[in-house]
Amino acid sequence: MTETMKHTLLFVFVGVMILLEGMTDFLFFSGSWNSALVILNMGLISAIMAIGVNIQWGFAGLFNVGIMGFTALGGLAVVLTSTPVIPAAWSSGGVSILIALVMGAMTVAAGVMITKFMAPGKLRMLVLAGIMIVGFFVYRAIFDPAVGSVEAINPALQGNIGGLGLPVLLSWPAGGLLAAGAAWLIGKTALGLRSDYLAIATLGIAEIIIAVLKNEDWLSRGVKNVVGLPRPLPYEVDLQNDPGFVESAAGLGLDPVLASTIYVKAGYALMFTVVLLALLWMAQMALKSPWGRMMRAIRDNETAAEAMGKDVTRRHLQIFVLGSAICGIAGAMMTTLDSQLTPGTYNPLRFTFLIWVMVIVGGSGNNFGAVLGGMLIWFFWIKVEPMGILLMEVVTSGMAEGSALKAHLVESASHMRLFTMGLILLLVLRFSPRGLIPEK
Amino acid sequence: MSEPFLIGDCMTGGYGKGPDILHDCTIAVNPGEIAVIVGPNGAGKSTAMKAVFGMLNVHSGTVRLGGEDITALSPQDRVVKGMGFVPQTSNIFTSMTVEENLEMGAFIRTDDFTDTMEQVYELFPILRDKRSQPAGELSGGQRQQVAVGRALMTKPKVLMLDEPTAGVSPIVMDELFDRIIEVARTGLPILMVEQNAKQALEIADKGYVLVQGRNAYTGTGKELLADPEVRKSFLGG
Amino acid sequence: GGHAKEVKLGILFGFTGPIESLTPAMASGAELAMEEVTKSGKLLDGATVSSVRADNGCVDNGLAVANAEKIISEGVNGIVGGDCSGVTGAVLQNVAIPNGMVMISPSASSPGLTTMEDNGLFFRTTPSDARQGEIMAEVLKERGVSSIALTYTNNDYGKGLADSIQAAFEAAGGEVTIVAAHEDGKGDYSAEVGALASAGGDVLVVAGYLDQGGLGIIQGSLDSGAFDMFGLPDGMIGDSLPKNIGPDLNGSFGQIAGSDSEGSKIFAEMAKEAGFDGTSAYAPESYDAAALFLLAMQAANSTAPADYMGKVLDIANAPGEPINPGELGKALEILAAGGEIDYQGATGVELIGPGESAGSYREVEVKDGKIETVKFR
Amino acid sequence: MDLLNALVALTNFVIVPGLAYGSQLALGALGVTLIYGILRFSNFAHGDTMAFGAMVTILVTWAFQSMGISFGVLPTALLALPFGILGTIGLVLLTDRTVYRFYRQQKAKPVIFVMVSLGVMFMLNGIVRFIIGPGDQRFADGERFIITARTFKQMTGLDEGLAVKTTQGITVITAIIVVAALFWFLNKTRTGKSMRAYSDNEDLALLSGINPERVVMYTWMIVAALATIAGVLYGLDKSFKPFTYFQLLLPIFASAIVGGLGNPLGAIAGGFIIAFSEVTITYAWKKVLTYGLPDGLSPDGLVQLLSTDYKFAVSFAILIVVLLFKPTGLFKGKAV
Amino acid sequence: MIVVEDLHKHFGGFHAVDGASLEIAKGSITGLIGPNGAGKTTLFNVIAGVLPPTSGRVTMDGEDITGLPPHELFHKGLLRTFQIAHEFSSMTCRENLMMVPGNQSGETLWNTWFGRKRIASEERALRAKADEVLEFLTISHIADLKAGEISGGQKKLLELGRTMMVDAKIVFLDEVGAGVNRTLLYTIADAIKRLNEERGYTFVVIEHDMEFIGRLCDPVICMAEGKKLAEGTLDEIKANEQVIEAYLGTGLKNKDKLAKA
Ligand SMILES: Nc1ncnc2c1ncn2[C@@H]1O[C@H](COP(=O)(O)OP(=O)(O)OP(=O)(O)O)[C@@H](O)[C@H]1O
Ligand SMILES: Nc1ncnc2c1ncn2[C@@H]1O[C@H](COP(=O)(O)OP(=O)(O)OP(=O)(O)O)[C@@H](O)[C@H]1O
Ligand SMILES: CC(C)C[C@H](N)C(=O)O
Ligand SMILES: [Mg+2]
Ligand SMILES: [Mg+2]
Repeated sequence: MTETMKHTLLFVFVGVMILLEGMTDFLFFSGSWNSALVILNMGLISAIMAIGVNIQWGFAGLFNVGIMGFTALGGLAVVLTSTPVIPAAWSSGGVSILIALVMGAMTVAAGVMITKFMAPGKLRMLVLAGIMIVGFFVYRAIFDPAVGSVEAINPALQGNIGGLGLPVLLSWPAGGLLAAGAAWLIGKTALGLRSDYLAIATLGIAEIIIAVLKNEDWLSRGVKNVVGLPRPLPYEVDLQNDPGFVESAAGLGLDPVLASTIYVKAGYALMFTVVLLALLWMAQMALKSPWGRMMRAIRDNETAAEAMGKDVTRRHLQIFVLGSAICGIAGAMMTTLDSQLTPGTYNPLRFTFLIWVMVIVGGSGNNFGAVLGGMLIWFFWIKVEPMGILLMEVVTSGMAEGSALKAHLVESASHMRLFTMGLILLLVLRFSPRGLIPEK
Repeated sequence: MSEPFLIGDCMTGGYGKGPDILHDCTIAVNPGEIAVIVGPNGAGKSTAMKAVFGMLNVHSGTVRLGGEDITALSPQDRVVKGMGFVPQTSNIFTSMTVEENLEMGAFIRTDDFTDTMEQVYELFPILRDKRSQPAGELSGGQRQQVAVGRALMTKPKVLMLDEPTAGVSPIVMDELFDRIIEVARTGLPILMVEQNAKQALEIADKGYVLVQGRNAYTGTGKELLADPEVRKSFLGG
Repeated sequence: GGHAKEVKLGILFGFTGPIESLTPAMASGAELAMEEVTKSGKLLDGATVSSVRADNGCVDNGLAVANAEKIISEGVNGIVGGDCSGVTGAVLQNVAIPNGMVMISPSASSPGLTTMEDNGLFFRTTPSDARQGEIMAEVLKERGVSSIALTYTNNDYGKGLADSIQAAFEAAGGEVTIVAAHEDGKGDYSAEVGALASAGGDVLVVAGYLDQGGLGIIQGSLDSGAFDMFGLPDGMIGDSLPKNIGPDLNGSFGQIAGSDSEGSKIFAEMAKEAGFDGTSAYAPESYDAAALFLLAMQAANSTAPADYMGKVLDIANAPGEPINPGELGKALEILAAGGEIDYQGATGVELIGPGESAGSYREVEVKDGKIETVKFR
Repeated sequence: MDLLNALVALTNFVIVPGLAYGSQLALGALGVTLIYGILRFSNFAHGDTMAFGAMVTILVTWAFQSMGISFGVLPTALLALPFGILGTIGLVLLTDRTVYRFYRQQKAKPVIFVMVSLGVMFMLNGIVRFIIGPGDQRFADGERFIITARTFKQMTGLDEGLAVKTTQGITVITAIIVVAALFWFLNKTRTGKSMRAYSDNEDLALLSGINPERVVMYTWMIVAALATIAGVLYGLDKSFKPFTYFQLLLPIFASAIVGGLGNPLGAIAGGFIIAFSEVTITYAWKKVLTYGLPDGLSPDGLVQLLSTDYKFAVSFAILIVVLLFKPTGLFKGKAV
Repeated sequence: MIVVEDLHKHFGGFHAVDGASLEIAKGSITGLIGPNGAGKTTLFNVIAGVLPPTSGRVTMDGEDITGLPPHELFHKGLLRTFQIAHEFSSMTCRENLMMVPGNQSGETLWNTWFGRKRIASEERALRAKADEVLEFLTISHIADLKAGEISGGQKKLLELGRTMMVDAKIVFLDEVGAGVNRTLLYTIADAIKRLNEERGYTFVVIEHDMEFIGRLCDPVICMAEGKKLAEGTLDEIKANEQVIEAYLGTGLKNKDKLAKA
């Protein structure tokens, strides 16, 4: 069997799994097309995130463990672009908040300038400290009351500065831009770090981003969450009330509820696929070009690449920004799919490490591997619970009814989810330690 | 002819699943002898050394030490059997101090090794100055000295050196060769790969020329030096 | 119409994740009601009720939505859940509403859910935290507390609750010295305790979870002598708290949803018999959530969500025969006969306008290592 | 007097908890750093290994308690600790045999090891919850306090109390002993040196006659012991709950990194830096200042640099700042 | 062309380069010799921007290049090889060479998507060039092997090959000879000479092989303890007492013991 054949078969396998999910309720499958589409949709988003990570790690060897942060920023972008404008928020304090933020940024910039241009010494320390302290208090003096008044506006539902009221699809590129901007800032400061040091720094930055999202209520309501975000597709309920739709559904022999839910999900699937294919094509072209070669050289040996005239710092920054932007886009897509932003749900295990698992299992350095890993691991992530339960049923089938052990085993079945996930991960890595579709 | 002390006999093998690098390659050394392997880059000299040391799969041929077949032993067991090896690259513990590097050389020894260490320091005085500096901060030539010193610390029964003089200044190279002669004359067989081939063959009792994993020429050092073909193709004229 | 012989209720809780220690008892509570109904054999001509458990990770929207889809595809007739407000909102919007599925949550208490557009599909057996804040302030004032330090678990529940407590208490003339968030499941709460202690106050109000950060904060405060009196909202009420903390907790007080019904005691008994802890947080609410489903189905004589969703408020509220836990069989009979019931259940259920619990509370105090009800509000 | 009060308040709420928490983090970070230094990967299963060790210890403690065995004023768990360590050693050696060894032979890249350790983490996660359940377990017994706040106040007549828990005392003392022992072992013993040599250059260690499998085995054994000790001390001081042990992984890694990966000294320093930065940055200085300053000057506000919301953000920010100036941590760690 | 003025590089308290001043004439092939640890590599590293100097100044054609990053120096025509080979191990030998030339249009992301024609033709040229270099170094047969899997000497050759991919002004060679077969090394020497004569490259060569130095270099600079010890033709240097004592030595002492064999 040729390599290509094998790899195609792997994709076919994932496809078949998802189809089976829709078709049959044999074993751990649910036999629901809705369920299959839900898995597919998140799988597509995961695949996009995996491409983002793969670009950073597989192409350039950047160990970014801050994916969660960029995903969350993508989510924030959805709120900021697509929720309705709240004029009251802007008139009461929104403008002051902006001014305060600009002030803050200027203080920091001034600090950087001073460290750059003043000779080191006591005087510099004094001036620096002076600017920082004054800046901090001025900032707080403008910021705090403004935030107070914004947060006071209808706190149960709003209490934030609101959005721009733009079409929600625009928030996807916006998410990319927001993430890219953050990545640029982070990259400027932290990209000097190597391997696991960069990892923990990005992990920390991601935690900081989440902390800001959780605690700055004026921005996106903090932990109070933003629900009911607009979406690019019609609401199922509206479809169900649309006689035209009901009729055409009936024409296909579908009941309106099923037809509407599938219609919407399939719509998302289509959009996500388009984004995924576009990004995949772009990543693939880049990888196979001299650009990709340069990146691999940088990954292999930075010192030598630098000596061969490649601006390693700039390239690192470029790829960090790109990869993060892709994660931002995926984050915006995910929030759009959920129609809500809930900062409390961002945890590193799910939003960072799982993505890493996808990339490594798929085969780092290979875009198709990343996509495959994304789809496959997501499928398992969802499906390991029924698998765990199945496993428990098999294990306990021989035991006496009502035995304490059996009860305990069945009770613990849901904890078997992580166990099963670990098992699958270890098995895959055992049989293809370089990933399912390894780098060539 | 009696069995040599250490012999890699008709070895054929390569790295992992890759193609064979060595083809029926034989190298051997006797007590008190210096055997030198020369040959073009990529000929398989280092590979042959590693094969003798058990660091790669030889799927035909044997390695015998003092008449005993050691083909199946792991490298660390061969160390215990008295073999010492200085590889061509990454041959020092960069994060450990010079002195600790030497100590690690004596890892399998249970006796007092301060004398040996003293000897090494005499041989390479610069190491004494740098004894408590991490070896990774040394210059290229200094590292090479640490590496050889480390192998000497083992008090091996046979010493294998892969290009010990690469990057070493002439004065140190001379001293190194002097020392190698001395050591060899104590009865310790020495097997080395050298690109400073002329100097090396001058002190060699036996020389091998490897080309593409095969023995191309074998003879005494003098013979090889005298062979115009060998001189032209491998020794730089 | 064509009665299914089997009624399926989904239980969508965070069996893994930050509240994984609460959910087993909650699920057992819900299943207790199902079992009771099945045993009675009176639901829709002897239908059996089975539960379909699914995990939502408490904080994992993706998983929650996928699993909700899954259980719907397995043909559940209603979903008990979710538990945490975040995932509950996600599932409601993305799965329940599109599929026209009814959800009754036992524990999602965020005020935000009150106003969510739900097409009448969402109910909860726990009151919104907006109400609880007022009660807490009342309790504090009545006990002569003039200043409090306030800490909350950093999620929509904790934040919403803390906001409402602070607003109500300050409105009543009290002083809130500090409002500090804490994250659940973290390793160490010394920083929070230090800050709270420094701010001072007569009482430390802990709007958290009793086996999460809340416990850690109380333990830390007691150990370091920072506070010796605590105000405990619903998330902190449960037997495991005094058990874990010991006698030092005596005298602390708080409130939890529930009315002057004997329901809770009955439920606790029933739970004990069934082998789980009925006083565990939200276990009674879970029982009620499941019961409401089944009773509403009976009243509508249908298991289709569209049919029975309108009945939930009817059976939960007066007029009608009050129904306690253990009396589901009786209730089903009454309904079958066309009668009216006023389901009380384990928590004195009373649903108001948007389909959430009206919010009667019982004030409790820890006495001799036991949580005792002092008064109802 | 007031100054004394200020000092006591600070000690009680910052220094004592900081020391105890710092020791716990340091012990955890030591394990992480050893694995990183010698086996060259970031072991994400470490938190769950700690949980496993603590769990075994708890089970043995319960057995002891039911047999009526106790350790006087000290917690029985200390008696059970050796059993916990043995159990954990068994576990890690088993995982090494069945899982990690394969990748070592393949000479897999560190990131593969990291992913594999994630897999192990997931599985341990399941196993621990399966055996002991996801809930809180308390197993501390014996005398709870060395001194309570109340006794302290009575003894000294100060307004402020100072409480020191037995577990805090034990934690700090054990940490000191363990760390000293570890240093002696690594720097002075033959095995210790061979471990460092292996960590530096695997192939060359081979050429020095060091048996790599042995080194790996010793490493795992030491790590298992460290993990169990850290896990038990932590569980004694706070409480045992599988989920928290996973959460603990983050600050532990932060500690190991801030100190410099692979460097035991760094791990210890890192543990205390992270612990104290968490506790001090968000500390409200109001109380201390009120005592310390003359009456008229006592502050109205809380005098808090940052609210506790940003506790983690702050410790990470400190971490990042440290790394910006010292890119491989305070003590020059490794980078693979 | 290159002027180094009073350059210092300290590692902690250790002065690896300790006030070195030297000039490298345009169009010359300058040999740089000196005992191990004399600071030759460190000097290279400082000139090539890998290490920041503690103090001192480096100018190239009158322009101050002190502390410029290596990639900028590359574009100014300053190339170097590494004493310890720095190959791109997961790339093939050919790719190792093809990546070298700067300003490839395919290194711009935009072009990888929308300028693929141009890239393709550039690539063809690069490939031809790389093959030519490999041919020259007698290692055509390893063109498609991963650079991580070639012999130590081959890595050294590859290292040299990279500098041949572009038109450099000045090339610093750090012991290209160590580990390279002598016959080949002298061929390389001829090539260096040719590059020097035909294309006007300036070379600075660190080497411990006097024969190689002799064939190639004029002048020769000898460093010791971080400073310039002597400068002149190789014969002058060879006659210098200090150099002999510190560096060259007086040959084998144990020659007599060889008689036995
Ligand atoms: N990073 C470092 N830290 C401390 N000392 C260093 C460092 N790098 C080099 N040195 C010291 O600087 C001195 C000069 O080293 P350098 O590599 O320049 O020598 P060299 O002249 O190139 O020698 P060789 O001919 O052996 O390559 C050596 O003594 C070495 O120990
Ligand atoms: N790790 C490896 N994996 C696969 N192939 C290798 C590896 N190392 C070397 N080779 C191949 O084996 C052949 C012989 O290499 P070896 O290192 O033995 O050469 P050598 O004679 O020592 O050359 P040199 O004088 O350049 O050191 C080379 O062609 C090389 O491509
Ligand atoms: C189960 C509870 C802990 C849930 C909590 N009341 C919330 O709304 O998130
Ligand atoms: Mg070699
Ligand atoms: Mg050098």
